[in-house]
Amino acid sequence: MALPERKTDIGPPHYKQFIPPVVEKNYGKWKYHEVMTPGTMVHVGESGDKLWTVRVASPRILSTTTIREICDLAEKFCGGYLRFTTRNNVEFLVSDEKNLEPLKKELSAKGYKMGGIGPGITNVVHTQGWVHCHSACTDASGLVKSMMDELYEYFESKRLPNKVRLAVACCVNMCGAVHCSDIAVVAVHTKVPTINHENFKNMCELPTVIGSCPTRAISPDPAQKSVKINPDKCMYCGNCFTVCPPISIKNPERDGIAIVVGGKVNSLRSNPKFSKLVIPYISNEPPRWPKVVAAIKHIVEVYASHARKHERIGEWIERIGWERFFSLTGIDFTFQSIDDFTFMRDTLRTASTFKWS
Amino acid sequence: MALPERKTDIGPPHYKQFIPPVVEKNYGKWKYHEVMTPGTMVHVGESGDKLWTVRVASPRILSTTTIREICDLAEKFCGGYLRFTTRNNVEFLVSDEKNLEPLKKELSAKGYKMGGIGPGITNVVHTQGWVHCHSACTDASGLVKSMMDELYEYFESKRLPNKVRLAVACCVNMCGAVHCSDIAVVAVHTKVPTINHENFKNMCELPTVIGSCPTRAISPDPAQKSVKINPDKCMYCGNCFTVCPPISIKNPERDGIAIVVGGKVNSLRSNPKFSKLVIPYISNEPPRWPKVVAAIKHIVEVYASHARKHERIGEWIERIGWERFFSLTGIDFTFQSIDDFTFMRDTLRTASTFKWS
Amino acid sequence: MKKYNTPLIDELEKGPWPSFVTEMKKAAKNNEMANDAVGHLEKCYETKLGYWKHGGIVGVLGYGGGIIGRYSELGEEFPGVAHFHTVRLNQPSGFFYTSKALKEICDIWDKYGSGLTNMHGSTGDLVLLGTKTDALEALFAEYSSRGWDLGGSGSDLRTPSCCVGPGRCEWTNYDTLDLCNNLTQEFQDELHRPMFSYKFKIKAAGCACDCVASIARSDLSIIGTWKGDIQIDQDEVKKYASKGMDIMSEIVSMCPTQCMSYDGKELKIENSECSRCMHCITRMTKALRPSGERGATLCIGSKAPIVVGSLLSWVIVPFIKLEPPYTELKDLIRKMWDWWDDNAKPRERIGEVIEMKGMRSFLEAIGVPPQPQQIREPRKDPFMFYTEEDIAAYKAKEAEEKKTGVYKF
Amino acid sequence: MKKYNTPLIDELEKGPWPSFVTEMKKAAKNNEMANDAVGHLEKCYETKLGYWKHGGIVGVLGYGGGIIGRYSELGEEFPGVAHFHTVRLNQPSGFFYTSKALKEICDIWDKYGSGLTNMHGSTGDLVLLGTKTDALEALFAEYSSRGWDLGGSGSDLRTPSCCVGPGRCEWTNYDTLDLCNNLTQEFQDELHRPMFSYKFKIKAAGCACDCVASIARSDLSIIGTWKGDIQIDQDEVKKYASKGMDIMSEIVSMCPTQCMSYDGKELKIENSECSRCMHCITRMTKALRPSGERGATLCIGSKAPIVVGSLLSWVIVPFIKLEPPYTELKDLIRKMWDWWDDNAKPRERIGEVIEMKGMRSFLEAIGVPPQPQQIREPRKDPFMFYTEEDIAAYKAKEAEEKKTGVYKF
Ligand code: SRM
Ligand code: SRM
Ligand code: SRM
Ligand code: SRM
Ligand code: SF4
Ligand code: SF4
Ligand code: SF4
Ligand code: SF4
Ligand code: SF4
Ligand code: SF4
Ligand code: SF4
Ligand code: SF4
Repeated sequence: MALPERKTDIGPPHYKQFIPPVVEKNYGKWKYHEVMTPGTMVHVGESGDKLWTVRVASPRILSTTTIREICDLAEKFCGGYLRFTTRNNVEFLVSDEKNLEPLKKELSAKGYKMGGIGPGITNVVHTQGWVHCHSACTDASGLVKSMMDELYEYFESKRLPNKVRLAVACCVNMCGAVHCSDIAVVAVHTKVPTINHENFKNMCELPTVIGSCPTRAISPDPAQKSVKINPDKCMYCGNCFTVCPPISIKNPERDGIAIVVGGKVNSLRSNPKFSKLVIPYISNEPPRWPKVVAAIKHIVEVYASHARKHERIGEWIERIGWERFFSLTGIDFTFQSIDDFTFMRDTLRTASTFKWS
Repeated sequence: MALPERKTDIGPPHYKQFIPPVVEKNYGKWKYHEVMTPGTMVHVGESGDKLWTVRVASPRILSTTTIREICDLAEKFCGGYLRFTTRNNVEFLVSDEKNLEPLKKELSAKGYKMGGIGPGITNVVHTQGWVHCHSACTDASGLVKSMMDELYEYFESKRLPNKVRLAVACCVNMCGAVHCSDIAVVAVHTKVPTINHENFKNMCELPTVIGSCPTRAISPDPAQKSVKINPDKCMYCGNCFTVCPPISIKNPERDGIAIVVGGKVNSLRSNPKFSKLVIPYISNEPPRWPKVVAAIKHIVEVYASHARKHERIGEWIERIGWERFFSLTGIDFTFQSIDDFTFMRDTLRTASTFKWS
Repeated sequence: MKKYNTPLIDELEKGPWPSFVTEMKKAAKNNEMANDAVGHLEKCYETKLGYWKHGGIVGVLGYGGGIIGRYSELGEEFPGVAHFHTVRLNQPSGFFYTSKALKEICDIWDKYGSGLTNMHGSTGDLVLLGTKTDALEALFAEYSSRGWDLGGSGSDLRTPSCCVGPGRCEWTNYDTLDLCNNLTQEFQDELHRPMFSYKFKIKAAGCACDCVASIARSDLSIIGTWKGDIQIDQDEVKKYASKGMDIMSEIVSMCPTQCMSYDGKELKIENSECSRCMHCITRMTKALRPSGERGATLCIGSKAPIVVGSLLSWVIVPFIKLEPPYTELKDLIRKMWDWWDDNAKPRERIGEVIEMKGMRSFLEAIGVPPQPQQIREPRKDPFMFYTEEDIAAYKAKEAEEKKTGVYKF
Repeated sequence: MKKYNTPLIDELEKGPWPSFVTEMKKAAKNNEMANDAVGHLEKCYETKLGYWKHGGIVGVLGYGGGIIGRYSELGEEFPGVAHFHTVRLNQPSGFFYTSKALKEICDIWDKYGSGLTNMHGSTGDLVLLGTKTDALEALFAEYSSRGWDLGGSGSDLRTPSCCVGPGRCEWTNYDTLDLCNNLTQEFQDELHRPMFSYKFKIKAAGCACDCVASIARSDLSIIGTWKGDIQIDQDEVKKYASKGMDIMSEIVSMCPTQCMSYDGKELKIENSECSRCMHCITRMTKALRPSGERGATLCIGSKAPIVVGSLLSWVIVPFIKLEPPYTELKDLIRKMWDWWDDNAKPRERIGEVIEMKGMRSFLEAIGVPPQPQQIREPRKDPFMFYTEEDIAAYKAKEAEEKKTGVYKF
């Protein structure tokens, strides 16, 4: 069968083709919204029109089978209209109130999970992991599944002082949101890479490899027409490996997971914040990463019982002080939490004012 | 006449020889103090004993003539006991209340200036300048004299929301307190140094000179057995000149004065703060530096009329925002105020939340 | 079709959260590639090692970006994933779809690929996971002929993304959906044909909530804001109070600029002090509304930690109006790219180059003056550069002052 | 004696603030050196240039520090300042003097020098401004025989300094005067004979007011603090209130940890939340008093901007008791110097070396464990170093957890 004629540089289809009539009509003229349940909210236009949204959890990896099933539901209850969120949930866009409850009924019947709206825990921004990335030192989707099974109540029903944004990255490239999340996990290497000098000359560019190292640990090794790595300066980021295949850094027994907390993206109340390192190493334990999951749940619970309403984790910690965060959570404070990278100076304490614990 | 025998490594005389009996008696057992006037305070011991302090302004450069005069006063009213402060004022230590008023009377009769205690302006921490330092690109003592003449009322009587600490440095070595003062002036060069290549080899150490440059602007010049300076990277700090005499950087017409504000040393309320650059350049105008003086007075007055009680200048500015400081003072915001040095990243704004002016 | 025994990943089919393993197995039912992907993943879990090789350069004719080449070291053992390339389809603004469009995407994907997708990738693309090199041209012909184009990858403009904005949000300050679509169309060439020194990402959020994480995850962050006052509906305020909201502790005392006051009846805002952080508005959406001129703040440079630590975007243009055809913004973007081009080493993001060369060089190149809104605080050290013009200007000002007798600091 | 015409600096004899020019002229009356210093200074004001040469190395026998060599380029024109060296006399703790001692200092100085002084230098020394090389030995013999020694200069321990503390302040948490004197005596060799890679300064403040600016101006900052509760005398609180203090706005709302409350009658403090900032205490000194264990916080590294920007000292030891003979502190100082010695390049201050080598290397060398009190916030990037021992320890912990079934994070 002959192929249709290819086009180039046409860009994506115009989104207006895909928005329901009620959105078309109230476009840019929304008045307010109400969160009805963690899985349902309604937006009201200045016209008085209403748009109901039912948000459903997604594993992000979707088979065409499931996508078709979702489409069928959208056709049955939403005139075929749906959207995805910036955190990869599915949103059914209901224009006719009559369809709201039936949709929700059928969704639960089919085992779909509704939630993620408001001050709780929504989907986890994450990355490829072993499913698809060469750089992965753990699996992202597996970690997300394990975490969300444990934190599920905060998605579906239980509320928190504010949103808690989670992220997972399978290497320090941190595709996604780890660097600015309330709680995030990043997989790390802990051993100096090894180099296959044979292949180096044909596969790698010397300047690029040297420039790739954040700590200037790499220097030329003219003898071997390759490079050498200073083990005292290397902190195993793997960037040299990213730019040069003959360098390998993976190590099943040593690769591990670090946990960072206190990040934030929006500017409400306080400025956006980076996540900070609190647990430097937990062994990489597929398929369920029990300790990682337990640690995250523990932090969420301490936050839930101590923070003020509307405080994000980072805002709560800045109010009580990091020393208090460590004492409240009982997390060991390690040398890894003391910044020794280029910008350490603005992270060290320059005042005799702090709490004893 | 024969010299007495020299001793070495004896250290300073023990201070206990120099403290008045009332201090000896109440040593470490003070209960409270009261500020009576900007020039007088009384400290009360748990014993009930009282020690009156009369603080007198000093130009810091004192002739032996004046020191003797001060000593005579101390003998007459203080049993010979006096001290100097960490900001170079003289403090007469009065143990007998009877002597307080007579001392003050004689001080004013002799033209001594009493003040500097409490929320106002006290002596200026400063440096050698043309009086004694080879590195000076202005005179420190002259600037201090010109400033304090203008701000005198804040020393002697007028009160401010809190202490305003001033400092002057005659070059960016910043001997003294410029880097952490409420308002400070530092003299700066604005032209790339020139090098006398002849003398370089005998007078300078290549690695030291190259290492002295904060911006790595200096590189070897093998041809001349000397160094060369990259004009695009040089920001005229003069550190190369400090370590290598054949390098000269002084320029009477171009050397100027920069003004920094918002620094603080103590940890009350907020952490210690560095001073920040607000006026990048004012021509060096001895003997009275009229514009420098006017700028400082202007900043003090805007602070006085806007800050809350107990707020230091830096605390006031952080509450209202730097954008508001610039609009309230009407000071032009220049590129020089935007950090482009190593640690710029933590000074730039990373949120869309600010005031329009 | 080979049946794999997968005890480890089967563990991930248990529990309430939807399982990606179940999804992979669904696809595996009638797809060789997906089936081998399942076995391949179990192997990773078993050995705690990944087996993907560095991405080779694969793509479609005339494009440099859009496909991530992916090959397994275990091609023999798992032939279905010997080639397993990713196709990045450029999502429509706001991730809106109709079932019809989505089903069409599925049909084509089942024909040429693994039947596995990511809805969506972190940058925003509709990611199709796993196809073979020889399928790429046909696949592209089918998608493009039906109106779908590829997204970005490599050193090019990455697929722009935005929040739902006017499509379903009362707080947006400009048309995020249209801007995102318009810029994507404007810069098709830069998006498909890598010509930059590294990637460049654009994300557009309608307000400071930043629901698309633009300030943290895009080289150019566009964040909606307004210039007028916050309008207050006091009746609605009363309703919030009567419904049990503690307005003092939840709103007034959490205002970062402390510009609100509440006497138990009336809520007041000192608008000149407001930094437009959105806290109060989001908590009392029925009572509070921004007013006046609408537009956005432009910030530059955010990125992940490699090489010198993560960056959040820096404010460069405090306020810009955003209305079609967005000429001013487009000109600015082109100037940014030119400067970046002139100054970057390979694999240097624009934020990293600004750190190297200084904000002044960048701002002058794009023609934006220095403004205190661009900084959190002024520089702390005395190591300033002055151009000859700077000094001349300061001297001229002083000469002027000598005449007028009035200082302009 | 040559009479100089000094129109420019004469301007600086006008106005209320005491004039240094007047002081110089007083000294000039009967001192050639001072007289030429006056003319020399006028010349600087005239030409807007300094004429001092780089300091040559001069000193007294057996010492490397204490004298700053200073020569003028205009030795011909102003012979009195051809040599014009500075003598740094080590001040007594707290700058306490008797008139007798001071007059003796003056007598000697008039005999050998310019009669000009700085009371005091920024580091703390009693600075004698301007003498000749050949006068140094005699001058030193006279001073030392009367109990005065030189202070530091060059790459040595600089003259330690302290606040008045127990001598006249109700807030001191340890004996600043004794500690300063004791350390100065203990480290005489390090103070007089430069053996470091650069200068090292010590300043001791009795409380967080830091009246000697230790956190900003000393490599080792010693700042007094306490461990117990703040005791409140409610009657005195009432008196402050009745005298017109607005306790809510001036005290409670300015408390950085928000740990105070006041109901118009009683003032309360949640002591476990207090960071001991001293604000409330300084404003209500009659009502509030620290209690319990006293000691200090040790901070390291502050300095001026050259080379990589100013540093404020970093907390390394949250709490240390300070009682004679201060053995623990002295041992720590020696370990700091050893580590500095092993790791510094020439002209690197200890703070700069810590930035290069990392806080861990330093803390391990001085035997101090990591504590959250040392940081404002944890690291932001994932670029961590792990020793083999670290990993072993983490693994051991996990093995333990597997046994007990309880996690220790
Ligand atoms: C649907 C979505 C935008 C989209 O185009 O897809 C969205 C939609 C809404 N956001 Fe958002 N936000 C969405 C991602 C985000 C993100 C981005 C992210 O998480 O990566 C942020 C920044 C997170 C951060 O700061 O780290 C975000 C920070 C907010 C905030 C600020 C929360 C706070 O810190 O106080 C609000 C205000 C609020 O919660 O009242 C908000 C409010 C809202 C509102 C109420 C806006 C409105 O009136 O419609 C929407 C529903 C509330 C909800 O979901 O709880 N949205 N929101 C995204 C849903 C993701 C999901 O599936 O759960
Ligand atoms: C005499 C002196 C100590 C000495 O050993 O010489 C001293 C003495 C006192 N200081 Fe101080 N301070 C002295 C330099 C400092 C410094 C150091 C400096 O300025 O270089 C500071 C840090 C400045 C800074 O933070 O930038 C300093 C920050 C304070 C503070 C905190 C002020 C604030 O920010 O709130 C207090 C508390 C107060 O003012 O109530 C204080 C309080 C006091 C008290 C009330 C302590 C007491 O109970 O005796 C003393 C008299 C008050 C006064 O002078 O206003 N002292 N005080 C110094 C006098 C310098 C002078 O001649 O004026
Ligand atoms: C697919 C995706 C993760 C996901 O599961 O969603 C992804 C996957 C990869 N990213 Fe990413 N990045 C993806 C979003 C991000 C984000 C988040 C974002 O865009 O909002 C970031 C952080 C923000 C940023 O851009 O800094 C991100 C920061 C990186 C970096 C670090 C770049 C840096 O300058 O720090 C690398 C390293 C590199 O470029 O070599 C990288 C490299 C990669 C590579 C190409 C690794 C490689 O060399 O092969 C990954 C390909 C995996 C694969 O086989 O498909 N990826 N990458 C995301 C793109 C999907 C899409 O187009 O929608
Ligand atoms: C005399 C004094 C200024 C004053 O008028 O009080 C002074 C004077 C000089 N300082 Fe200083 N410094 C003086 C206190 C300081 C301080 C303040 C302090 O100690 O509290 C600092 C800032 C804090 C610090 O140590 O960083 C200071 C930071 C410097 C620097 C920069 C050091 C750095 O690491 O950044 C230099 C440059 C150098 O060492 O070559 C310097 C160098 C110098 C030299 C030796 C310049 C030179 O190479 O000849 C000056 C000699 C002037 C002269 O002819 O007497 N001086 N110097 C102070 C010492 C008097 C005393 O002993 O009491
Ligand atoms: S985070 Fe690392 S491993 Fe994970 S997808 Fe991105 S580049 Fe690949
Ligand atoms: S892993 Fe990172 S730190 Fe180590 S050599 Fe490679 S690039 Fe450098
Ligand atoms: S600041 Fe500079 S010029 Fe002034 S005394 Fe110190 S080193 Fe000399
Ligand atoms: S003046 Fe400063 S910046 Fe310029 S070359 Fe010398 S050391 Fe470097
Ligand atoms: S960013 Fe603002 S405008 Fe956009 S969806 Fe979120 S809340 Fe609405
Ligand atoms: S938007 Fe933010 S800053 Fe403005 S009034 Fe509301 S809470 Fe305050
Ligand atoms: S630092 Fe503290 S103890 Fe020392 S004088 Fe100042 S207030 Fe008193
Ligand atoms: S000392 Fe400071 S922190 Fe402690 S109660 Fe007083 S004001 Fe608050």
